[in-house]
Amino acid sequence: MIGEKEKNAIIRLFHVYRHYGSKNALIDITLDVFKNEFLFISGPSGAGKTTLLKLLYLGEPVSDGQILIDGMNLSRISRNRIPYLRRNFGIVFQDYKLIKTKTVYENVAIVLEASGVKRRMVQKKVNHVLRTVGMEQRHSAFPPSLSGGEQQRVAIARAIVGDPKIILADEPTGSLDSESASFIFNLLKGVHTRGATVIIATHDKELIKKTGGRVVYLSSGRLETSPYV
Amino acid sequence: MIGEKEKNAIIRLFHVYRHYGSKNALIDITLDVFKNEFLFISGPSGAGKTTLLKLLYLGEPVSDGQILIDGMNLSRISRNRIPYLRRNFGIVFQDYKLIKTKTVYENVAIVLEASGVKRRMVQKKVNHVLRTVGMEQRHSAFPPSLSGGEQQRVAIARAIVGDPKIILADEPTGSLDSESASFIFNLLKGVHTRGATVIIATHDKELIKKTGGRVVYLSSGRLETSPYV
Amino acid sequence: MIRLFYKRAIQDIRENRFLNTVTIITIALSILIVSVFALFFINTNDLINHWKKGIRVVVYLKTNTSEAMIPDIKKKFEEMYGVSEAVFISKEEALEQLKRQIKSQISLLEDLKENPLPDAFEVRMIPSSQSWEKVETLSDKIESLPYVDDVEYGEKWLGRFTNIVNLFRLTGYGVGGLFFMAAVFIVANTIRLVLYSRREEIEIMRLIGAADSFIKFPFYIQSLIQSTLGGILGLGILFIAFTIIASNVEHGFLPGSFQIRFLPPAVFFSIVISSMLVGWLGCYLSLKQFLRI
Amino acid sequence: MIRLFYKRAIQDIRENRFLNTVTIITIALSILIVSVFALFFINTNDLINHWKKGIRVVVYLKTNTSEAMIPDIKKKFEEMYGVSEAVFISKEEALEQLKRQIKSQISLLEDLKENPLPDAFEVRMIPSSQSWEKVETLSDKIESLPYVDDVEYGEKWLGRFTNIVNLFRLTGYGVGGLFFMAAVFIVANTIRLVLYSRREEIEIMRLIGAADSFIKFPFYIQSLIQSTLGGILGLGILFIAFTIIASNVEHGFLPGSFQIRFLPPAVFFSIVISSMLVGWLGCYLSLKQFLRI
Ligand SMILES: Nc1ncnc2c1ncn2[C@@H]1O[C@H](COP(=O)(O)OP(=O)(O)OP(=O)(O)O)[C@@H](O)[C@H]1O
Ligand SMILES: Nc1ncnc2c1ncn2[C@@H]1O[C@H](COP(=O)(O)OP(=O)(O)OP(=O)(O)O)[C@@H](O)[C@H]1O
Ligand SMILES: [Mg+2]
Ligand SMILES: [Mg+2]
Repeated sequence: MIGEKEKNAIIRLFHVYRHYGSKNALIDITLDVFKNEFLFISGPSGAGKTTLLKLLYLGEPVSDGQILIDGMNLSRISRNRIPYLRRNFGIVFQDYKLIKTKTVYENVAIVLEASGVKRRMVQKKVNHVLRTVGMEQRHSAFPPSLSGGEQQRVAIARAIVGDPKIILADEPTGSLDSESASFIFNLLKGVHTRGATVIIATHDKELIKKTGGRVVYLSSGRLETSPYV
Repeated sequence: MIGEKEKNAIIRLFHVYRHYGSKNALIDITLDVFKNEFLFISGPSGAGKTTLLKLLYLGEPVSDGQILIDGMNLSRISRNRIPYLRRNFGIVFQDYKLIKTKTVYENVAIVLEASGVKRRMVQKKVNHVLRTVGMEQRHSAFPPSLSGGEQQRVAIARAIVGDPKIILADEPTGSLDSESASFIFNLLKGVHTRGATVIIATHDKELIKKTGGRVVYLSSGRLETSPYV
Repeated sequence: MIRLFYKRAIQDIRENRFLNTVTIITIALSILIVSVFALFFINTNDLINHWKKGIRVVVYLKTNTSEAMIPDIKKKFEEMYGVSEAVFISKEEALEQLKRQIKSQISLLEDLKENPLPDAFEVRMIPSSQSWEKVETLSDKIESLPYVDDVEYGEKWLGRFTNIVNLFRLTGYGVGGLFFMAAVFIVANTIRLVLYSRREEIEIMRLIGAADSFIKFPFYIQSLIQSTLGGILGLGILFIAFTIIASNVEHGFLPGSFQIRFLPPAVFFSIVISSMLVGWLGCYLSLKQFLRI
Repeated sequence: MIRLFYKRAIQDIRENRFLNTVTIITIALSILIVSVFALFFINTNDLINHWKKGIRVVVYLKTNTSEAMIPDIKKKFEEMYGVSEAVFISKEEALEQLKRQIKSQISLLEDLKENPLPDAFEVRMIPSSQSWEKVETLSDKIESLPYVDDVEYGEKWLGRFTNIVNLFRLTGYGVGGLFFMAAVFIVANTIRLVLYSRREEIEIMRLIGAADSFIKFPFYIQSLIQSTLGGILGLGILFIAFTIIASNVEHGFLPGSFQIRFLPPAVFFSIVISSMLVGWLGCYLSLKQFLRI
């Protein structure tokens, strides 16, 4: 049974540490994330949620320990393979990370362009996803002229437009009113239903309660066994 | 009675409009905010909450209408008086707006330095306020190395360090877990008790419900009469 | 794919207008500096060469040389390496010349019964081969010819002046090279600054899985466009300034037959090509720096 | 208050190390360009002046001038405006000179019974006052003296050369001025780019109620520090390069008595001061642009 589960793990962390100088942001994290799981990472401000996600997409290297993604060991991956690894992920960054000098449309389209999707296909997909998050009318606006929630929706559109295998969403509804939030949430649920693994970092207990699913708690960089498993 | 109230209004908006090109972000807003009020501005994403706050601190000019702050008409204020107007405000920006190349300490201290406070006083006040928001140990960190919640707490520290007459807080607890959030909330309540006028833009209905106080609703740029008044 | 990159580059130029304007202006100024110096140097050099055309070697023929041999001798001289022209000066002309030369002592020559002067040739040299040593070699070679009596060339100051001209040339090349390097660094620095203010964007592109080449390509195209425009702009300014100045200066100052000239096409195009190379190089180095981490 | 600004400026330099390095290097390069040209120009000019010392006016005295008058005449000449020295050449010396001058036609002078040449003076001029017109004026003046028979000066090429030197000087000043302007623009552009990449920070400071002067002051101090350092660095590089080149070149190329020299202190300090002014100006213009909105 455990063997079965292990085979199904798409992300595996073994005794992962991450420290910045003397500050320990993550301490001895061992965690399996299974294919098509809907996982919450929760914990108070500064617990290490964002740091954990960063390690997964190689935004930063681990200080110690091993991470396997789909069987690949991240510490053994060569520099020029990193972009290909990252194309498995759709990431909603906590601070959105939209390109200020590109329009909403371009910000979303660039994901597809970077992986070589044909122009016509790009147009179709981008327009569709912008319609889904309710940003189609602002498609030629630049991010600094968007409201916080609008920026967040563009960030989500960019994360899901490429149909990634894994979605990493860091506080994806922090700037949204409850209505928009549940809408976005259903969107992520939909992506999950279509086969993606979804990992959401959030401190919003309401949200977690409403949804259900496995929750792991981080507290000062340590993993606490989830009462929800 | 109404005369009494009007005399007490610290912020008055008369038929204020703000449009960006053909987009109307604010339409015909008329609103009085009274001295030492604790006011919520609520509404869905893109309703115009941030825009409304921007107009108050002259981050942008009104397209039409008049705004009076403490009796001063904002459209008549001369360019070199703007900094002095802004020193009446303590602002928590939705995107924090911390200076990336300055440390946490410097980010907070600069508010006091800019208004000519003595160095010793600056040190005392900054250290105190950083302790209050729980960031004293990170005082020499640079904002990009802080977690989302930590950045938000620094932004709040910067907003309250100068004991401003008016606090404008845009989504001040969006990146905080519920515990930190209520702590920060009590902090703002404390500032209010000490005499400040506090205006909070938020979509967090829970928060509003918990607190009580006047709420005005924005929806697509229009003001709806608050059921809470 | 290339079309996409090209489109992105153009879009980018539009979207970052300020950065692009600044870059193009800086490149134009750097090119202007290098090309102004090139122009200054080329024309000064030309002028010196023009003036040095005065250098000549006078060959006195033996008195028994028959007039019939003159054309052959002339040909002989003109075939020599470095010689541009050999002009025959008969002894009668020579005497006239001498009279003119020492005009205040003319009484001295007044009472000559017969012309004691020999026939001579004035051998002019190709400007480029007028280093002092070459003149010497040539004169030795001429002196060893059977019908030549004596060779007289230049004066002391001419030798000294040749050294000065060589020094001028050498330092001119040095200074030009230094300016070129300075221009390269300035352009590279500017591009680094531009990329620095766009490092966030570069970082974001990498995070969403864009390969380095995908990120770099538009920057390369863009900096090629910038440096080509900058180069043309710089040379354009130079040309306009040159036209205005040339038409005012020429009459007052220059010796009649000399014409100041604009950069020769080869230099012109070399500068444009260099400009493109520099833009490309600056882009390459900066991208390397910002994509390393 | 000033201390606070100064502290902030220094902090800022530390915190924005990359931007500061780039700015200082760019300023240094710009200064280098201007000062290399100044050095090149000053020395070429010196060299030309040195060489032009050869210009002299020969004054032939009337044959009846007694030897006793010579010192008086010499004094008279030397008191004239623009004259540096007057050297007496007796008719015997003159004949020797003439013989050397036309050495191949020496037979011509062999059978002279008596020396037909007059006594003469060689009048040398102060280099700076050697324009063609001045030589002419001087010679006219000399010619009107009672004991003077004839005045001979320069040759055609000398006049031509004076024009060329003047043209060289004029364009030299023009080119130098243009380089200076280009350097100013480049430095200003660089500072604009630096401030552009810090515009967010400037905007934030304004939003929290900082007065413009509070925002500007540290930038001014910073760009004064940068431009001073940049100026000194640029001139330092020039000095090192100069020392290396000077010690190698001097012996091979230069006429014995001529010494190439570094920038005179006045020019050196003018360049440093200009550098500071440019830094300040660049800062002023950029801040004006970014604080307007
Ligand atoms: N580059 C860094 N240098 C130093 N410390 C860092 C760096 N990045 C993160 N940290 C620290 O590591 C801790 C964990 O940060 P992280 O961003 O993972 O928190 P988080 O759980 O996402 O919090 P939040 O809910 O506030 O976003 C924080 O205390 C943060 O200050
Ligand atoms: N500079 C601008 N140019 C164009 N449109 C703008 C600009 N600023 C704001 N808007 C638009 O005005 C509307 C209101 O924006 P605002 O930021 O005030 O919303 P908000 O109520 O703060 O929303 P949120 O809760 O998402 O932050 C949005 O639709 C936004 O896109
Ligand atoms: Mg986080
Ligand atoms: Mg907002």
